[in-house]
Amino acid sequence: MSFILETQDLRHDFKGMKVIRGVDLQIRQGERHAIIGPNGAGKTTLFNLVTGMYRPRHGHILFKGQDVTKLKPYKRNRLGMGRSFQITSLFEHQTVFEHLRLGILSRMGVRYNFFKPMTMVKGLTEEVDAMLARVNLSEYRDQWASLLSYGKSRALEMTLTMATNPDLVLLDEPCAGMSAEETRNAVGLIRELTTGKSMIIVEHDMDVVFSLADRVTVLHYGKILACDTPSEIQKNKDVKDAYLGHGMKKQ
Amino acid sequence: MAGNIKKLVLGFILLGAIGIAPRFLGIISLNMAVELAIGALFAVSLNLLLSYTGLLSFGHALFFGMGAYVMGISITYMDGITLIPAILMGSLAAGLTALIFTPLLVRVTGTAFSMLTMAFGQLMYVLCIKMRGITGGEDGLTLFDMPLLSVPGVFSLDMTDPATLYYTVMGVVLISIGCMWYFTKTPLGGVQAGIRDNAQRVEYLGFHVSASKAVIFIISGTFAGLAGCLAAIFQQVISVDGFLRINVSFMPIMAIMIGGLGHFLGPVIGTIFLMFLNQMAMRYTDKVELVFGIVFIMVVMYAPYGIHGLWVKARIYWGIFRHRKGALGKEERT
Amino acid sequence: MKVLNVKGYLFVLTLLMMGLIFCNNCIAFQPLAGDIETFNPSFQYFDEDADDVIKIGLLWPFSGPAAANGAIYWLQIGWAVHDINTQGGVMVDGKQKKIVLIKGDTQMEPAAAKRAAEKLCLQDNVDIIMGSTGSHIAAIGQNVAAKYKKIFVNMASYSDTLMDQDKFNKYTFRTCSTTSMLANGLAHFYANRPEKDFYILCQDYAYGHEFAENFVQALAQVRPDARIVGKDFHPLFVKDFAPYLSKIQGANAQVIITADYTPDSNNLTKQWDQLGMTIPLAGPFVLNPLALQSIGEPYGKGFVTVQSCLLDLDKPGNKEFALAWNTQWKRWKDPLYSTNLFQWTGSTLAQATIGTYWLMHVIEKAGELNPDKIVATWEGDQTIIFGNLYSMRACDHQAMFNMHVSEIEWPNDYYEKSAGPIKVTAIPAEKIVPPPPKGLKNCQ
Amino acid sequence: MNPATAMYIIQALHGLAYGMLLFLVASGLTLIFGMVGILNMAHASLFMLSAYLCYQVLAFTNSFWMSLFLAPLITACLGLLLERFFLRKVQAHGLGHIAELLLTMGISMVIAESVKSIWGTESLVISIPPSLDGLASFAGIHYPIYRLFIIGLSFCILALLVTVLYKTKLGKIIRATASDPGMVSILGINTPKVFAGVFALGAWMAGVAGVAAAPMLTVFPGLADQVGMDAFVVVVVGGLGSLLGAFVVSLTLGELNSFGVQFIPKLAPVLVFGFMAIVLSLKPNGFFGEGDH
Repeated sequence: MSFILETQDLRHDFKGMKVIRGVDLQIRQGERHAIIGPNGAGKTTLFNLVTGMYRPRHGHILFKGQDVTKLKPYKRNRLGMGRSFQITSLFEHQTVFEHLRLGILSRMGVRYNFFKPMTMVKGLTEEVDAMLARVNLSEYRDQWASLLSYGKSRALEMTLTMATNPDLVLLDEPCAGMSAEETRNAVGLIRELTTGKSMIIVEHDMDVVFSLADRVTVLHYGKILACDTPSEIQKNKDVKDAYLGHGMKKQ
Repeated sequence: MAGNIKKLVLGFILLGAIGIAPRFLGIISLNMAVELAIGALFAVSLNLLLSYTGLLSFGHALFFGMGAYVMGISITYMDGITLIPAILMGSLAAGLTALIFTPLLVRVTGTAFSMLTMAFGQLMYVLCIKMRGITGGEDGLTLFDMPLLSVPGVFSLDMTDPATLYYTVMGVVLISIGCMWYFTKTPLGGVQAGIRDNAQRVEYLGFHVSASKAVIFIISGTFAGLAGCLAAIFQQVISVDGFLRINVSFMPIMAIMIGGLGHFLGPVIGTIFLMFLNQMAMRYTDKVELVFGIVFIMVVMYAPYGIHGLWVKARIYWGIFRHRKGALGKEERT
Repeated sequence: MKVLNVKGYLFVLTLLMMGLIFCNNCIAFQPLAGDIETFNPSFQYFDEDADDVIKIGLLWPFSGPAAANGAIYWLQIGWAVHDINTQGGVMVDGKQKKIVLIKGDTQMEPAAAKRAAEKLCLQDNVDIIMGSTGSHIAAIGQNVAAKYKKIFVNMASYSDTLMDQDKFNKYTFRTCSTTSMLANGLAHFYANRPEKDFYILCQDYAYGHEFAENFVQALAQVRPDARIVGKDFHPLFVKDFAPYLSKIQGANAQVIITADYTPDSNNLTKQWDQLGMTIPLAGPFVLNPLALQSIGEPYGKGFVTVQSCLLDLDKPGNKEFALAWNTQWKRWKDPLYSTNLFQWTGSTLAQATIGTYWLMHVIEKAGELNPDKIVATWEGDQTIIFGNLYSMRACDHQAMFNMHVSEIEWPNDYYEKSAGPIKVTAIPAEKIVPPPPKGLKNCQ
Repeated sequence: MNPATAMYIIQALHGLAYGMLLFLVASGLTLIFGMVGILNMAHASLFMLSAYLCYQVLAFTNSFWMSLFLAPLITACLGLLLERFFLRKVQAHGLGHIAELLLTMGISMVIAESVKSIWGTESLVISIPPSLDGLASFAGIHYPIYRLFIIGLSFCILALLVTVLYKTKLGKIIRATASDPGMVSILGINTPKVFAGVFALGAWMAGVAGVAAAPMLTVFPGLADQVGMDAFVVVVVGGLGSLLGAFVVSLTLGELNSFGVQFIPKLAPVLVFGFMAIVLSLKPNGFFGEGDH
């Protein structure tokens, strides 16, 4: 089986504090993979290492068989890796339409053109509108992103990530802070958008994790504790200890 | 659509006014208009960085001066050169300077960017004084024998004639500002706005932020250089004080702030306001700086988005006022 | 009643006729003959719209960071204008015309300077423009003035290159000295002095370099055995001169030659004193009562100053001027003009006064305000003001006059808390005025 | 003593004296930036104003020590007012440093013009107080007492500052407020008061520097620009908000200045900005800067 993403003995530290202590992660082509773990397990750091925000102190990251350890985020994106952000990361002074337009531009590879106005780039407006319709954001087309409701801005966040049409999507707590209904909608949206793609999701909401994921990796103190199907993970004793025991001891 | 037509008509009226102005204005007003236009071009080029990319440059005079000096030097030391190649050399040199500095500048943002640009600007200022053999030191270069703006056999314009200078400068400035406006509508312009709001996100969308910034920086520098060339043609003396001093960098920032941050034509409004303020202050008092200081304080305190911000606010209040009036009217009727 | 009226009419007419006949001789103004006691630089108002006046535009920084400089020239020129106006004015076109001053504020910025010059020429329609501190500003001023055929009198910019082939035009005159004249004057003074080891400390810009070069050249001619033991050019507006001064102490110099002006000259003097130095300073601006007062006794005794005029207070003419000036400035209350600086009537404070008197003499001689007539009259003109002879070189419009150099002493009769000149050496003009610039048509 | 050694010592002392004076100005600036995030363009104007106040107090009381006490106090009060009635309001606009920059620049213009109207444009006569006048001699080297006094005074203030910031509870509060004002405010500490206090402290230090500089430098309306630019460079190169950075770079700049004059005078004008450009090119946030504000 071919892996779309593979990390080999990944290590990272902040000022000597070891956060990732040798992680070997393997994501299969087309699977939905969840990463869970108690607070401080290093989930977000691992995420940032994979997407290129930090450069790991040690180890390699292979994406589609290519070593991307030293590549900048924009290059990883061009290879087909997209990510969303835990804290909604949008453009304050731009409309919903303009957001997706930027994503589509990137997908089309129109990046440095300053001779042709955007209205004249072939198929651009149509594609954006189609995408808006697909995720039910058409009615907010010309509204500023900063004025959207929380649920809608999260939806825009995810749609924007998908606008560049990545093969592997990394979603960082897409459902954090949502109400039950919003979460249901979000999960639906994720399903809809990631059909046929590989996906890594970091999430605290176990319902989301177990309803979405094909496989689950449990991270604990910067190491992989277990990696298996959701049902196996639920039975795993180490995982229970890590979550509950840890909590018990503290109390 | 109606709004667009309104804007178009307004634009044509403005264009017409600019076209026939020399018939009504004296030389002084004409020259003031020229100075204004140059200042506006310079400020708009900076605004491309400030309002559209979120980069506050304290050293934009570097490019302004670079354009002027390279043009001046080529006229002084190259016999028989006409103005067009000299201007082209000037603006391209400014663009080239931007290109040279970009590897250092694109890495930084915020305060660090401002400081680094200021350092380079000041360094150029002292270097220009030091290289007095070429630049004429503080005395500067004099271009009293201004070559003609000509294409042999096609046309030839005398830049020492106020009306000709006026039309030429207005033409160049309008086209340049038009180019920059057009630029904000292109894909790179879109990327630029994205960088201003959230550079990290743009990077994760697959755009090379540093390279995009570099292109924008070079475009802005080139137009600043062009403004410098025009200013040199207008003043006929290129001196470090007039082109490279830190005040030269500050003036367009003031213009942008007063005109309205975030608006494309804010700097134009700001430049007009500053010029007007300077004239008024000079007429009534010797304490011009005091007036400027108080105005700056007032603007920041009470109109943080400048004149454009005030205008928007006024329109909102006007809307509320009309709405209330309308509501009242309805109430009375019922 | 009727008879009386006719008689009275005749009487008045006769008086008027007599007046007209005498006018040609008696109305010509004399320096210091006017009502100078009523002069106060802070309260000078002119009716810019009046008819039959001579309008003079002043191109100086009247606002902005260099406003102090404009204020000093406003005072100097105002003095001469007040003096002349209270005598009735200048005889032009058969009428006595008063002088009106109009400010053209350069703000020490080239763009503003050009705007101001154009406003003076076109809107205020002045007859003459005077200016201008800063050689780049003066260059703009003289260019604009020539374009509109106005006389431009340079009273403040020393740069030698201002009148060279590129920048010279026939409507521009310079009544102040050039940098080279100051430098040559100082060098000639040291021809017969015991000191022979010199250290040069000048500002690192055109004026400082020009001064240093000319001094070295002239010194080599008049004093072949002199040595330049060191040369430093410091940036404008140095905060701390101590490193320079300690370096000079180590170089065994006997004199420090400096062309610095304020604030650099003040800082230099103060820090010279703080380091307990004994090597005297020499230069055009070292005699500054404010700086010398702040260093305490003996208030800069032994410094050497070079100035174009007005140093020699025993000279007839000069003495009266100094006396009038010194009684007058103490009456001014405006903080701009009430400091001790103004007891210094040296050339820096009065060269524009002299220039103004001279220009008005020339206008009277020309009898009209036609610029070409004024140019023709001024070229080669000679006049004596306050006991000194001034002549205008015809070919490049540079004023020629003697330079005065003096070692300053304390105590002296003139300054209370500052050393002042007692024995003054006059260096004749022919020794110090540089040859006319090459390439000027008229000069060949 | 060997003249060469004496030269090295004297130039080093010159560098130290000017560097420490610079540090007095720059430390206030960097302290304010570190705390409130404001790049105060009017800081140097406060410095200049204090020098003028020193002249005025001298004229009334004829005592240098009195002016060393009073002038910085007045400056600090002024700083307090500026923070309370101007900067705090502008910070609420959320326009970032460009608005504060424009505001403080406006304030500096107003101060400069007021100074001109009150005291005129010529330089003021301020002599070194008799008790500190003259030269001190040791091992064949003569050095002005006043400059030694400046060095001593600056070290005293540095020691005071370090003690307050790192040894007292107040210092702990100040440092905590600088790093996380929201958290500290939840803990029941009046953060605006802390901000205002730090601003006043910075202004007070500018005031002390102004009085110390008045007899040594020339007091005229351009003094603010003259020293302000250097202080600015120090703060930027040292790392905005870093007291250690300001200290190290002030001394470096002072020594660079004096030994630059001694050995490479031709490059003296380029040195400061060249130094700044090189450092910032290599370390955009300055020597001791931490990230971006």
